[in-house]
Amino acid sequence: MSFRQEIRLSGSGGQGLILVGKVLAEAAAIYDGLNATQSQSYGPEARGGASRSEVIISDGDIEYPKAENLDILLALTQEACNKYHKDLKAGGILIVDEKMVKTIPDKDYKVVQLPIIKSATERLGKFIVANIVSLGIIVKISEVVSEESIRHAIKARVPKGTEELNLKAFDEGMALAEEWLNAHSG
Amino acid sequence: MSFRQEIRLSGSGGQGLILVGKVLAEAAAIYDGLNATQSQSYGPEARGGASRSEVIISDGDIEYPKAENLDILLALTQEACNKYHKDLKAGGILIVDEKMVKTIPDKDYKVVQLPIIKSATERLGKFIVANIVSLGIIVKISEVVSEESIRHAIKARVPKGTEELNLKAFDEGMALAEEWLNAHSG
Amino acid sequence: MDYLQYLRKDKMPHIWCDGCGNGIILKAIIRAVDKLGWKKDDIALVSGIGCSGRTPGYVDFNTLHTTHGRALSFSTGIKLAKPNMHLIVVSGDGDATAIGGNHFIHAARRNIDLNLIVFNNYIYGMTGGQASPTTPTGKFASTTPYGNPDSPFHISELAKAAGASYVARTTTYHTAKMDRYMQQAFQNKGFSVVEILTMCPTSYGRANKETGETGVEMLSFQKENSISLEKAKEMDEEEIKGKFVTGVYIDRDKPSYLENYQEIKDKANN
Amino acid sequence: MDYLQYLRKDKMPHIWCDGCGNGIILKAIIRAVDKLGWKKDDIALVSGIGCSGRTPGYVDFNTLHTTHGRALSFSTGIKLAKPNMHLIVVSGDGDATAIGGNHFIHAARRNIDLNLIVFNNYIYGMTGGQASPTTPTGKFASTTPYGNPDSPFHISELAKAAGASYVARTTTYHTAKMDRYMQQAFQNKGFSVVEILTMCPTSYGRANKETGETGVEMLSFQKENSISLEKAKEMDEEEIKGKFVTGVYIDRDKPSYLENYQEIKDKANN
Amino acid sequence: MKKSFKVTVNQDWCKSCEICVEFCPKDVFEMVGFYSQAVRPQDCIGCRLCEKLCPDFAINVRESEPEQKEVKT
Amino acid sequence: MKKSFKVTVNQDWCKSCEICVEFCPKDVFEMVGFYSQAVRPQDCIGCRLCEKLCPDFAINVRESEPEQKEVKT
Amino acid sequence: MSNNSTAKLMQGNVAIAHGAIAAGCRFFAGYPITPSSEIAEVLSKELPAVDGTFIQMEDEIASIGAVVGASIAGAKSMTATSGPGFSLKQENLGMAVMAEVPLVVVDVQRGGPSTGLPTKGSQGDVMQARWGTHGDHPIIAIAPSSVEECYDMTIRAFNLAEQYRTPVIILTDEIIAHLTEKIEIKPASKIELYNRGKPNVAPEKYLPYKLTESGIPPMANFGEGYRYHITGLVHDETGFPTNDEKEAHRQLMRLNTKFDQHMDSILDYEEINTKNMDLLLVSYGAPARSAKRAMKIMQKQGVNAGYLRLKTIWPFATDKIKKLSRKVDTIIVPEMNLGQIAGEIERYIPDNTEIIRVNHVNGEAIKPQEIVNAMIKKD
Amino acid sequence: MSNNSTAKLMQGNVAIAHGAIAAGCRFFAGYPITPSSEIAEVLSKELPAVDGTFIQMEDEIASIGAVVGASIAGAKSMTATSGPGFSLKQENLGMAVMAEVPLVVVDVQRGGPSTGLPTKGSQGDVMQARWGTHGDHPIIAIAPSSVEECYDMTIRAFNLAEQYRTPVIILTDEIIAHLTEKIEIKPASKIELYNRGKPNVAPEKYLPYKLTESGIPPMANFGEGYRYHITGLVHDETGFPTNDEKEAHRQLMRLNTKFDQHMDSILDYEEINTKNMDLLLVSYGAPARSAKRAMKIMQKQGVNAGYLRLKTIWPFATDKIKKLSRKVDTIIVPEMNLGQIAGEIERYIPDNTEIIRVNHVNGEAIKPQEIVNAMIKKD
Ligand SMILES: Cc1ncc(C[n+]2csc(CCOP(=O)(O)OP(=O)(O)O)c2C)c(N)n1
Ligand SMILES: Cc1ncc(C[n+]2csc(CCOP(=O)(O)OP(=O)(O)O)c2C)c(N)n1
Ligand code: SF4
Ligand code: SF4
Ligand code: SF4
Ligand code: SF4
Ligand code: SF4
Ligand code: SF4
Ligand SMILES: [Mg+2]
Ligand SMILES: [Mg+2]
Repeated sequence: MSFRQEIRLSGSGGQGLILVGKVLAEAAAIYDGLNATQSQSYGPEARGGASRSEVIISDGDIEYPKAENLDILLALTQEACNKYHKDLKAGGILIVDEKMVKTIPDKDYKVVQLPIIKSATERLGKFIVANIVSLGIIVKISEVVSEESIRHAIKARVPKGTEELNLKAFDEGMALAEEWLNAHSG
Repeated sequence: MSFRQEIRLSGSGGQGLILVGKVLAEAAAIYDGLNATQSQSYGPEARGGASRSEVIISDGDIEYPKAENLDILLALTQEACNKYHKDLKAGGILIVDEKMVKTIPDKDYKVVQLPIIKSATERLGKFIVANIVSLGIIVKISEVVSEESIRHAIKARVPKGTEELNLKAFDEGMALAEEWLNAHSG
Repeated sequence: MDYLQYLRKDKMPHIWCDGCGNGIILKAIIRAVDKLGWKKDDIALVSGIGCSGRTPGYVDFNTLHTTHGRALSFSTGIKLAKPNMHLIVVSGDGDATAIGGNHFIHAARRNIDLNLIVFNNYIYGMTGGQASPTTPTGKFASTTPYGNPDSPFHISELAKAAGASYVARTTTYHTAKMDRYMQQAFQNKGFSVVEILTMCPTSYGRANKETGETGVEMLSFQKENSISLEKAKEMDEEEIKGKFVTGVYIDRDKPSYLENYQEIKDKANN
Repeated sequence: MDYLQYLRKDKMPHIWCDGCGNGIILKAIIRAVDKLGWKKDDIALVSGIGCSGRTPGYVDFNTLHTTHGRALSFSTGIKLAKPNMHLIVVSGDGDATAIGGNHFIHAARRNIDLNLIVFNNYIYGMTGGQASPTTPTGKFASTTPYGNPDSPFHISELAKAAGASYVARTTTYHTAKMDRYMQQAFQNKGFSVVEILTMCPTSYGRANKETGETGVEMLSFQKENSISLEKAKEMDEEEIKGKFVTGVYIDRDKPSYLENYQEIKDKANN
Repeated sequence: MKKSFKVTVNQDWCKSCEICVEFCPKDVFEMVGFYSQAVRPQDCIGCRLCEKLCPDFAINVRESEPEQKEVKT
Repeated sequence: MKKSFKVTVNQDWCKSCEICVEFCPKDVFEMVGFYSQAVRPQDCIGCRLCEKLCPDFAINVRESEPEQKEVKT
Repeated sequence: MSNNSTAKLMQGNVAIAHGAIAAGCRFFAGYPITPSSEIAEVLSKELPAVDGTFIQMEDEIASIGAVVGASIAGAKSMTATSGPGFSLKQENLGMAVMAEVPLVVVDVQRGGPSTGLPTKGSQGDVMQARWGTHGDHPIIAIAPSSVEECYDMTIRAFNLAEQYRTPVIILTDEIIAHLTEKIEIKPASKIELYNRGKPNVAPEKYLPYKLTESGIPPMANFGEGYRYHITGLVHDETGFPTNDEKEAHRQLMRLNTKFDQHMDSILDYEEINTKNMDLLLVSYGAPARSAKRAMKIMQKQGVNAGYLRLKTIWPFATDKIKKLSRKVDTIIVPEMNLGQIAGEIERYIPDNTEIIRVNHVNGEAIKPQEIVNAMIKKD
Repeated sequence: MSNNSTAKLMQGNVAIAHGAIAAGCRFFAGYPITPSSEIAEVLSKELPAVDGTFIQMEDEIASIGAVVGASIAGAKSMTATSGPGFSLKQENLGMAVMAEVPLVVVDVQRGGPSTGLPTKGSQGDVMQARWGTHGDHPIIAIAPSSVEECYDMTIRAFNLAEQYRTPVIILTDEIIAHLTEKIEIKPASKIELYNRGKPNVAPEKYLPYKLTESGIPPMANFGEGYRYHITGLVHDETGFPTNDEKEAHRQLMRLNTKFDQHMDSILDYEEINTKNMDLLLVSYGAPARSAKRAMKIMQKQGVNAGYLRLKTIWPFATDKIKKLSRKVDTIIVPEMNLGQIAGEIERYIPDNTEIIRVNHVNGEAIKPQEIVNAMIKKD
């Protein structure tokens, strides 16, 4: 069987996670020549409550487009983390915001705790780019898509005029992840 | 097989033939203890065009409630006569208004031509009672229901206040038929 | 005036009852079309279901007999797909304001370029005389055996409040006014309504003899019980009661839906 | 004022967005109920579908969330079957006047004893911000990317023309008026409409920033751009443009449907 | 010069509603048998009310050639 | 005798819309962290605008026991 | 001449109206449409006389809406219509199914599709009655074949609606609706009436959609002390919407299977000579009368024909069909449609049993002889 | 990194909107409803740019009414909705069927019945698409399983509508509608478009409902010189209503059988490994993706599974099912409903072929493993 990566981006409505999913999928499918699907779950509670966006990336056909066994879970709220961590496979990567997610499930995951929202608000001055910061982290840590592709995809998908800010946010995420990798390597 | 009489009352809308059908059915079913059904065909053209009301009378169950093979056909217009006479069985009775129906199909029917409308308008002063005049004729000639029953049914079914007029019309029909029978007997 | 050139002669005589007012309205429609010189190929005459809905069958235009109450919806599609066609929509009081009430107020709101002629006979003629939203309170119908407990719509006021740019009201008796209003309506850009009080002797007349039983009586009643808007303004409510107030309820300049949508197209192409 | 006794506390906090005006209206409803001393068991609160349609879920009455646009129909049945119940119907601008427009005008025509509160936010909030029949011309919505080509309804004028006996209009900012109108509406026999301009920052505000983007801004805009009917009478059309005219549009004595139908029952029993 | 008119009733289409009989200002029509007939066409003033009011497209009013009368001077 | 009021904000229900902050005539509220708080309750005049305008049922205004002041004669 | 005082001559539609009154119907909301209008007309007269309410609504959607509302408020309620109106009622019919509100909808079938043949008989809405609204759902539909059954089955329809908290459809047709024949009106004392099961717990304990053993939760009426929430959204036992997949599954499965354990009392049919037959006639509504006649003709001709008349159309008499179809190699199904019930039968019969369809869609009644001929042709 | 320029990442609903434009759709009337609204939103932007018209109507009934009208006037037209709106459209959908007006209706299925689960996927309207309107009638319904198919099948839907003078339903579901994936947009030159057959006789000779050999009469557009009459009443060849039983029969039978001789070009399916299989998977729409995965898993496990994906749902692929079902003793049918297509399959398969249903109605997608498990459980 060909390779299949399942990524879930979770948090609360309004955090722009659907966009991140689409950017990831676009990078993989359009620029990296892989296959990718992105889907999300809406709910009557979507406006306030938990929100989730899923990306499947594969070099083969993606028949079932929903995640069954996550390789990567991004959780930007504690609620999301609690709700979804059990879908993460053993050895999977759990990426959380270190402020928002305080209780980390005690399982066989690679846990990446980083100041995502803080970086976005303090270093970049915009809460809303936390999503793209997260994207930088995911890409750096998982290498599911190439850096070049993801930059193309960001430029193609973010609102006109915000490209630079978002690329900066992406770099910020990459840098955070790099630090983390350095600290956890060897 | 038990006895089954099929009677079709035809003419144009507004001649009150549905009422006649119901009176006949009521006489048979309620007062004579037989079974009877009455049905009619409506059409978008009903208001102006041909109208038809059917009565089936039987001493057994009436499964199929539409006429297949008429025993009696009343036709108050030429159009109705042309359209329906072919449903009359060989030897059946065709009752027509002598003014309205000039062309009589040349088949093996017992044809009863009588001045129905003329009697109603001239002798009784009301065009609308031509229907009950016809009823008198049908009852006298066919004897499908008893005279007593039909009088009960008329009283029960015609609009309040018109009972007398209608009973008179019925008598008028009986009388016309009697004459005809006398003329055609022996 | 040669009506026949506009009729499908093989479908005549029509099957409306004797004394029914619908034929009088149809004639007025034909006169207006003739007067304005519209080409038959360019006209779509659309109806819902009801006795009024027999109209399209008799005229030699592009004709469409839709579902009950929906004539304005179908017509909206035709007009938007072929803006150069003239749309005449005929509708009964039930068709236009009972089941079709929503399309009626929305066509008015949009001020879409359709011409609606309402055949208001106060009753559901076709289905055998049930009450309609215009049956006056207390009147009899087959579903109001004790007299109608309901209050009627004032169709023209409703059209005006909903946003129509041209609304006029008259009766089958007032043929000259019918001619004038019909022509004004047809020439108006936007949504035009001509509400016409018509006679249904078969269902309404028979059940409510006091306002006329036959076509003749009902026409006479229209003649005697109509007053103009101008006159009505000088009368108090009590005096107006039971009168049918005729006239032009509104005639205003207002961009039509087609004009507005053209702007959208222009924007989309920049 | 203890709102909590009327709420289903386990359903709170509600999930309307921050800055959404719906909660302000719900509070006013509760105050009116409390003021009039209605018993919770005797109240049915009925909605269609939409953000306004979340209201029934939060209040401890007999509550019914019907299909989109049909709240008035269901309520008509409840009221006729149990005339002693108090019927409060909540409906969005789309629910009440788009898909539900027909029931709206007919409830008004009948003058049936229901109290309709229209949550008018100029948009389809729940489905993500499509235009509604009250979206002003030129404004943006997810289905009017070039600005709305359509003309809006004036809900209160429409209710009046259709026959409602009590119609008033205000905004979420004007809480005192809301209280007064709501109480008058609830006490009126017949069909009562209170149209309230409310804020949908999420869908309408975000797309039309010039009239306020957040709840706060939209409330301020309401405050600054509302004028009373009395004042409006002294102004010309140009001046009124863009203003929201509040006040009691009609308050008339008119037999209600229930009263009329009681007469029918009396006749039927004679 | 008095205009004169030809008033015809198409009896195949006439439904005998009697509207023409009732509303013609010059009393031109009468019911003859079941159908209306223009029995006094010479009285017609060409107002066309009958034509407009006949619901059945059964009446036709046409201007005839004007009568040629000698003008007396 | 000045009336005094107890103004409370239920932070579990507050959605931070800032309506109270903006519209209280006496400027009683301020955003503290994510939520509104009645920071100057002593200024409250009991107009209840905040209570009526808070869309989230998060504000409660109650009259406190009136302050007992000695009347100087 | 004997005048049996309990016998009356009555039209099918009139019998439905009177049957409704006898069943305790006290609310009717409708919109006129041929060939159903007589039902409304009679009830506009009769209901106010029994302190009930008749209201003519603005359309069919509003009519069924009002009926759902009235039933929620405790009144036994009904509406009547024909094809075009039945199509319009589908959305709110689904709402009643989902909210489990008892009510009766009469569909007097006329020729379709669309405006079709408004004054002629048909059975074209049989599958629509089952599948007309969106989403999976159960439904009860019954079909009278005589005027007497119009009366009796209307009473039964109300009983079924109340017993099983469900809309019940009376699928009649123009032929039966406009047929006038003799009917014996049972005295009230002989009519068994059912009323919805009311909660017997304290209001705060009441679960309007409880997963009860019977599958049918008790139903409180509005205004009687049980304040609860009703919605067309998928809801949990409390009636409030849920998005929880397990809860949604539980409730939707209860809803969809709630008739299963009650099949014996819901299903109703007339069976003649099905013990040892060579051929089976299956029919319902007006054509069933012709089928019965055809059976007699066939028997006279030496064909040992059996007869099954479906009085309950939905839920479908699956087991009965399975059993009977194994006895014969031919089933004749006369219907005034293009074989809607024949298609359903097809699902359950063995490969070697053949179905002969006798179908009309042009408004003409099916004659007994046509059915007989269909058999002969096959031979 | 390679950027294939014709590949795009697109959401299913967006693909339907763009597919419509590519198909020549120039009129859309709709009413918003989750999960279909994106289709309207995209078209409100795109249509005026190609001189087309988007209009948001007051409700779903008016929307399909306008679409029928626009098509009659010559514009390729579409509307989109979900369950509740689809129920409301049924009456006018029947009118379009009867009047034989080409148009496309998208039903993005969500959980039902009633308001149901508005944001979750479902296939609960499959039988409704077939039987939702009153009266016997034929219909075409197709179901995409990928975003690319959303695009391609929308083009196909318009083509089928125009070729066969009929409404065509795109039965998609929330899962596919809101799925974003790669799609190859064919260049316009590679897209085959069909337009309705226009009359080639003089206007006075034109018979809009002619009993042609193909079963499909040519259709004149309004305003183009052919003045004719359109009605939802049963009509004769001229389009005018008729009550004549023979004429009515002829026209209704033509209508109901008009697809029969064109089945080969209407039916479309994807078949894998159905030559010599031990077990057959039949599916459509979103679950078909899981079924394909399940097939692969089964094959790995040594089960020789075949796969049939219905791209055309209606008319039903009767012959194909008959043929394939004779090769296997088990058919597994995963559907996001309670077995609507399984019920249809049941009609055509031999007694000894068993159907295993894998059903969800709670909005949850069907997982490939569930399908595999269903097989295992059976064993
Ligand atoms: C959906 C639907 N509901 C009901 C009907 C039955 N119906 C046909 S016409 C009509 C009313 C006719 O009244 P109106 O519109 O006033 O027209 P009139 O016959 O009086 O001219 C009704 C209720 C129908 N054809 N379709
Ligand atoms: C028959 C039907 N059509 C469409 C919808 C989708 N829908 C739900 S709410 C809504 C409109 C909401 O707008 P509005 O009534 O103004 O309420 P708001 O959300 O703004 O309070 C629509 C179109 C539906 N649920 N049912
Ligand atoms: S029933 Fe009434 S409206 Fe219909 S044709 Fe007869 S008179 Fe005219
Ligand atoms: S979308 Fe708009 S109307 Fe709906 S809850 Fe949010 S703010 Fe309120
Ligand atoms: S035109 Fe005038 S005067 Fe002449 S016949 Fe007609 S109504 Fe009478
Ligand atoms: S008005 Fe016309 S239909 Fe009536 S009587 Fe005169 S000619 Fe005949
Ligand atoms: S009651 Fe009035 S003064 Fe007091 S806090 Fe509220 S708004 Fe401010
Ligand atoms: S108004 Fe209410 S919800 Fe808004 S900030 Fe103040 S307390 Fe919070
Ligand atoms: Mg009418
Ligand atoms: Mg709104």
